[in-house]
Amino acid sequence: MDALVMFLYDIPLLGLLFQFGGYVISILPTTGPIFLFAAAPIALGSLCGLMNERSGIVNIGIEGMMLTSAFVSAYAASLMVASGATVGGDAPFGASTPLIVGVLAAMIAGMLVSSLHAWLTITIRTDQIISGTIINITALGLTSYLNQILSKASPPNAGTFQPFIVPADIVELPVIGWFINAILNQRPITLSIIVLVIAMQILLFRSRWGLRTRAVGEHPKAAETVGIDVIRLRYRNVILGGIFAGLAGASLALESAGSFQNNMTVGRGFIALAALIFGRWTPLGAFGAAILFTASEALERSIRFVPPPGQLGEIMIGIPLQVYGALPYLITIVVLAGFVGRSTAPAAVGQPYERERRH
Amino acid sequence: MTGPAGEPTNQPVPPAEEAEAVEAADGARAASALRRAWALVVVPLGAVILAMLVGSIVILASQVFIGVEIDPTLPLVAYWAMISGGLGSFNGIVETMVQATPLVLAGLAVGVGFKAGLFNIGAQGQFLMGALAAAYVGGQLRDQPALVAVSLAVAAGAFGGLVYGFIPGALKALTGAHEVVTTIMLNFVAISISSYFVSGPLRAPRSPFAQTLDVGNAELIVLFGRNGHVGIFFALLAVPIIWWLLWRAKLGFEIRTVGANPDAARFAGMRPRRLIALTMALCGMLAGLAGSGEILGRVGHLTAPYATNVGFDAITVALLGRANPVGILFSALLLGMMKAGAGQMQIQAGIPVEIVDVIQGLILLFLAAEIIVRRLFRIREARVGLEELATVTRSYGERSA
Amino acid sequence: TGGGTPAPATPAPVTPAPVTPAPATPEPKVWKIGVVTDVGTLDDKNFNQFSWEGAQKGAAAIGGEATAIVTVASADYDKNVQSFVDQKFDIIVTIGFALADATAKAAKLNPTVQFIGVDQAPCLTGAGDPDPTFTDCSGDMATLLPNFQGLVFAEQEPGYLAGIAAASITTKKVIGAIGGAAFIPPVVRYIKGYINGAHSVDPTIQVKVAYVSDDLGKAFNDPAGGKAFATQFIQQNGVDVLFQVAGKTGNGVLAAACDANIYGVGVDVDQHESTPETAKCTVTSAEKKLSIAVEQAIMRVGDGSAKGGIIGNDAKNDGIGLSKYYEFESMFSSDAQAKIQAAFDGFKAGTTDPCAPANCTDPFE
Amino acid sequence: MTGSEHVAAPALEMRGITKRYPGVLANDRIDLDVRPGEIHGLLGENGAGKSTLMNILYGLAVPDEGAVLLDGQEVQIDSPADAIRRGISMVHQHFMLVPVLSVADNILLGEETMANAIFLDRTEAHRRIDELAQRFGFEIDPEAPVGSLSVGSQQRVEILKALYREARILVLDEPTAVLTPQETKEIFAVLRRLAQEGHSIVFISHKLYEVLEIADRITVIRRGRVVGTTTPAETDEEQLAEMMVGREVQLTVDRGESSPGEAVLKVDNLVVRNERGRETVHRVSFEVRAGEILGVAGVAGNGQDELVGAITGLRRVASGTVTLGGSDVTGHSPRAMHEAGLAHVPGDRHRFGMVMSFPLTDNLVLTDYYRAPFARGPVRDEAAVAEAAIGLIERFDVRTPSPFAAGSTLSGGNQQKLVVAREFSGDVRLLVLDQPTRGLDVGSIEFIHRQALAKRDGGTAILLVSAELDEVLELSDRIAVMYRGEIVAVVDGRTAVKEDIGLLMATGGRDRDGSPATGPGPASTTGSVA
Ligand SMILES: Nc1ncnc2c1ncn2[C@@H]1O[C@H](COP(=O)(O)OP(=O)(O)OP(=O)(O)O)[C@@H](O)[C@H]1O
Ligand SMILES: Nc1ncnc2c1ncn2[C@@H]1O[C@H](COP(=O)(O)OP(=O)(O)OP(=O)(O)O)[C@@H](O)[C@H]1O
Ligand SMILES: [Mg+2]
Ligand SMILES: [Mg+2]
Repeated sequence: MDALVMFLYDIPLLGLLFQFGGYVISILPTTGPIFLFAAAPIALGSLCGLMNERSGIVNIGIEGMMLTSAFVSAYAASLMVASGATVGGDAPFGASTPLIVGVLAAMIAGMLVSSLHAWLTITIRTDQIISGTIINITALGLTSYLNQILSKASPPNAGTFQPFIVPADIVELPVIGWFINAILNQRPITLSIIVLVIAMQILLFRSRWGLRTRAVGEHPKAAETVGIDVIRLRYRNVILGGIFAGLAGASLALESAGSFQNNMTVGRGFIALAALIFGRWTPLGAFGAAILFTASEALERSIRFVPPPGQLGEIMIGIPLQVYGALPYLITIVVLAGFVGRSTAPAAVGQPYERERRH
Repeated sequence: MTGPAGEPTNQPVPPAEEAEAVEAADGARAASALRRAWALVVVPLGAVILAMLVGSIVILASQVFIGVEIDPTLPLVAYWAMISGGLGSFNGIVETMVQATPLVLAGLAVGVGFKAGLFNIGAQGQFLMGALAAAYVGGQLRDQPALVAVSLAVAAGAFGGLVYGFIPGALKALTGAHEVVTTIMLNFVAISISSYFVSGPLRAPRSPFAQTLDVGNAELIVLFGRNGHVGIFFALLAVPIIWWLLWRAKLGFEIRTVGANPDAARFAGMRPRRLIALTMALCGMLAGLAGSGEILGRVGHLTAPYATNVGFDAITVALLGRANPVGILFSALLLGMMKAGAGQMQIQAGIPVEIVDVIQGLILLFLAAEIIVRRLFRIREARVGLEELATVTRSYGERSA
Repeated sequence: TGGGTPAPATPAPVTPAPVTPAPATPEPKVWKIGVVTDVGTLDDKNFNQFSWEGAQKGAAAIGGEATAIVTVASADYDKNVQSFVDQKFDIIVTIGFALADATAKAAKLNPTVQFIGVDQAPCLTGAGDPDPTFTDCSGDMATLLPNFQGLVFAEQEPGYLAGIAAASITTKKVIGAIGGAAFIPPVVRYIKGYINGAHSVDPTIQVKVAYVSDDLGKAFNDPAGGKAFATQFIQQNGVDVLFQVAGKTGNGVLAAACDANIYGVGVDVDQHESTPETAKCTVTSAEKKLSIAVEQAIMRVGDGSAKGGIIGNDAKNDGIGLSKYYEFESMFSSDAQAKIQAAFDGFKAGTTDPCAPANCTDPFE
Repeated sequence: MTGSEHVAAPALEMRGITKRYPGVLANDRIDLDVRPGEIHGLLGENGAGKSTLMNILYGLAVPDEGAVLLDGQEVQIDSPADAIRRGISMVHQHFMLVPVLSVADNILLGEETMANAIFLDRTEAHRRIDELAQRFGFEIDPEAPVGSLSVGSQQRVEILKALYREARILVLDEPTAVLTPQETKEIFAVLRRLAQEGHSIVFISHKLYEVLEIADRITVIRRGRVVGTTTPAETDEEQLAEMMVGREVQLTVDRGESSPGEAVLKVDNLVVRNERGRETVHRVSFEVRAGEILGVAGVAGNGQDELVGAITGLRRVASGTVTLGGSDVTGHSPRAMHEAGLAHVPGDRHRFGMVMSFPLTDNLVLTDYYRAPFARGPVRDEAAVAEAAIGLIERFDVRTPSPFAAGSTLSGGNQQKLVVAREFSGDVRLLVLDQPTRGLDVGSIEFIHRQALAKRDGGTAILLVSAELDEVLELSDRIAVMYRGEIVAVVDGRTAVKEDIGLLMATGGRDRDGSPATGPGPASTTGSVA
């Protein structure tokens, strides 16, 4: 066995690939659990983008939506604590009242910001990219502004959700134990992403809502002529999409720190957009892309923490760390450019839909 | 030869303008130019006013949040401090111009893109690459004669931006990859690139922190006031040059045609793909110039985390200026004033500096929802927006170019 | 320049600088104190915040008001300092090494204004100008810029103490430290001191070190990212004590430590108190008393005793220290506690060098 | 024909419908009634207002005045959903299909078969579609993505979509425009059967003979007004044409004698592919001589667009050669073609012909902006542009308040005149006219036709591509018939018989079992005038 491995590793060039494969497998158990945690806000952001773009609305404002939700969730939770609600407790996931209120508030905030996007793009028919830009700029400014003002009063911290603890005998299972642990040893919003992605995938391709949404995103006029209310469907999808952005924000604020920091999304909303494109506008694809992006980050760290041995190690350490940091963005460009399979947006994305209405 | 003169079709309802139709061509041209200019200015102006109003509501409301007693004059104090900080003294005015300089150039980088039907969200990255190239060349030539050092460093900055703008342009031209997404991604990549070079190969020897070598003689000389560096004139010059390019030069005609109707451009024998790549390169060059101006005129070196928001402010500037070079100049001055006065505002009113971003976002919001502005100010002027934006978004969902 | 042990206090400045008004003024003077932050926010649980708190306390102590300008762009340092000068402020506090040159320039141009630079030890030429090439650092700040107090901190000292603490409670003999970004000198000093401290207890202890990112947002402002980073760090390196030097990203690091049931060591302030959500695994914190240092510098201006030059904050003036252990007290054996005390006393006496064997300044060697 | 002549309350009645668009009165107090079981033909020129009227019925447009009555009851139809609920279905003039969705999904969209409240029942959907297709004798794969189907099959999907909804009132807006005669026959059979089952059908077409064949009654609209309603028994093509156009139709125009010179354009074995990579022009060869008009007749979608694109440089040539004035210009850019003496009036003037937001001046130099006198070096000469533009506007009688007005302010006819003015001016060796009079009124058509003939007489070679057979017959010296990407015949324009050409267009000169038809002229690919 070892001889075989050695043989494979020594093949010129191809051997490097085997070494790389071996390295990846060797680090999986230790890096696996963070994939999902780090990917969840991104994948949730992608689902928000999906709800928009599948129904024909460009959304580059995911970042701003997430940021607003993160702020609102932290602030709402903090208000609850200040008004005397109990923190901690024995509820599953440590879900105290403030935390639950925080999540709900984040979802509402996400929907509110999305409503603005919907109104601007659907009713006002303003340029959809500009609408997203407005949301990003205003969200960053407003949350930072308010955070600055509110932090003067040192608002109390609501704490964070707690992870689900996988029973030790399951974690100890050979081969799959780590995998089960990687998936299940998570906080509630992170855990929910698995359910949400699968549900969205099925709904998009198997349900009436999904069929209609796809039709509206590809050819709204055709949808209108078979009696589908394009405007209403777009409104509904864009606003509901805000829920996902809200969850993403809540995950950032209430699953890691329990508080808000200015610009705490640090570009995750854009990575979410990238994942959506990379995943070809499907929930599973976007989720996979989010995992891939976080995996590439994890790989970068891994190379620093436990460099691979031998020739591969020399090469990988030789590569500037910044290359790994830039990888998700580069991959997205490559995919979008069609160098490795093309990814095209729903046909009607970006075009405002106009219909005559009785006044 | 019988024309269709006597053949009314579909009994056209005579439009009101038809009555005053036949005027001398020149007169009509002048009048319509004036009307167009007014139509161009009135909505942005209204949007700025509304944004300031809503901004003051935000300031007032935030007092409620923290439970201090409400001071209704606070917004006035804040705005007054901001305006007097930016315009109230000679030094303030110079600072406004210094702040406006990169905004003009980067605003043009976004605005020229709009004219070609391209949404250049990548001015930020192009700015950084320009800054990096200028810092590198400036640092290398720090002991050369000033003229040589400055011109080469500026050229390097322009070139750095140009290359970085060309990449998404060429990608769009060759593969149809939409520039909105690629430039967003490239902005992040630019952070990695500059951080790699500044903390690695280009790090100044003996420097305790990650920064490049000081640019020495490549520094832009200060012509007036405390810091009125010569870069201000680059920006001021760029405005008429770009205006001339867009409205008087063949290339500008081609750029505008591609922006307004890429198919017609192809029909007319232009080469849309080449023009797209070229325009993005030009945009990148302008943003790169902005970056070199900041490094050579203000900072003297590039630091590893280089905090700036120029690329995103540029979007506001370009939209507020309606992609018109003159409009961009004035929008940049407005934003420059807000930035120059922001310090004063923080000192005198204690308002967090982020209110500037809030106002910026609100300006864009009211520009986008101009219907609100029209209703409130009772403006009836026809929509004079950025038609080319239609090309931008249309292409988002289109199969490749 | 940027670090090491501070220069010993030099004698009184020669330059006659009628800096502070005569104490005989009948009306109590209301001091105007301006604070220019580094890029970031006022509540960054880091430099900006603690310096700002110190400025406020100092203002209260000498009868004045403190006002802050938050810097948003790297090109704006000069402008923001100048804003306070223009507004005729008496004392201007600038925060962060990146503002050193801007502050030095302003101090030279405005000899009647008092400047306090946090974490600043500018490289001055003989003429008193900052040398951007770091070649001629011959200028003596104390004489050239008597109105400029450069506050520097011996982060390596609390780092060293934290290292001893960590080494005393590790069972695996593998401990870790996570810094925000490798190019921020104070961060590096903390960590180098930590390594040296740990090795002073047991040279065989492995100290794993990693820096989060080159992107400042991710390095110091991203708790979720910090948590992911630290989780993996803990998993792959098998550390059982983890020292965070990464601002708010570091709060995520502590959260990861708590989740992984290992011990965390806080930074800058007593994090057991300041971030209660991770108190349950924060055994102690490496403190540098930024707030007090700034407050004292302002008070020196207030009572007219301020002298220019670099003012070190270290064990000698109790400018650094290790926080209380709270419920973890029992984990630290009396032997361990004695070692920590001995190191502290060694710093005071100049017999213990926190910068040996690992050099404190450059993370890139 | 089949109509049932019993007198019943009209299934559909539209009363005094008026609809204004900016500058156009699209419908002017239109009355229309359709009886149960009736096929009602709706005739009118382009832009007469037929689609507008039907869009109002279907809830896609809102009338300014007037009422819609179903079975004598006044109803308000606000949206297509309303219309569908009331039993109205419509096959639109332009495909309303989602290309990436399957046939089944397209047909069921809006009326989905559900397994439960949320999920679709695909098996049931297939069953129903198969059943429906069988009932009407259509062959269709429910799983195929619609985008991969031929135009004819797509039209069948459209019709199935309408049939699936079991509407009482079925509107078909030019359903036959893209169909072959065989396909048309199939659909006519379906329509007759539906009528017999009691459905009311509104059938829109430009093609007089089709309407005469299928309709029970015929209503003619002209410029937004009803000219009259008649029955096939009472009328004939001539009379209908006169009603449509508003004056006696001149079937022959004095086109004068042509004196063809040497060949200017030679196309040899040209192969072109469409956007999806399908070969839509197969080894086509022909030539156009100086001073002659070669008309290309054919049902839309038989490769004409690709042919024109390849000749004008807008499309890539897969193989074969294009020779202009003796030199090989295969694959040359539009600019190179233009410089070699080609002018082109494009079929889609909004897409290619002009830039709507630009002033007329710029639009008038769109293809010549780059050279003297409109530019010197890299600089444009605005004065020269304005001067030339003002001259052209006058010469071609483009109606505009100012030469600096935006192109979008012109009416359709004037927009086309602007394009014509630009392309007809200057020294043109080869003029490609693609649907030059689509959507224009009679006056404009006449003007453009005269200009084209004048150009021909000046020695220009003209390639005329038009879906209007009458136009081709009226102008061409020779007529090439295009069918499924091939030129199946070239005949003399003066002696050509309309019916024969129509048959060639429909069948390619082969009858159904593929044997050569006894059409006029040999089906050679390099024909010359007999
Ligand atoms: N949405 C619209 N906005 C403005 N004008 C319109 C609109 N729709 C139609 N028109 C105008 O109304 C008139 C009638 O158009 P309509 O489409 O009803 O004609 P049609 O008889 O169906 O012609 P065709 O045979 O070409 O289909 C035309 O002048 C057209 O330009
Ligand atoms: N689909 C449309 N959308 C918007 N405006 C339209 C549309 N169709 C026509 N118009 C406008 O309506 C006006 C009249 O158009 P139309 O083409 O019906 O003119 P017309 O009187 O028929 O002239 P012509 O004989 O030259 O075609 C023009 O100003 C035109 O811009
Ligand atoms: Mg029609
Ligand atoms: Mg017309």
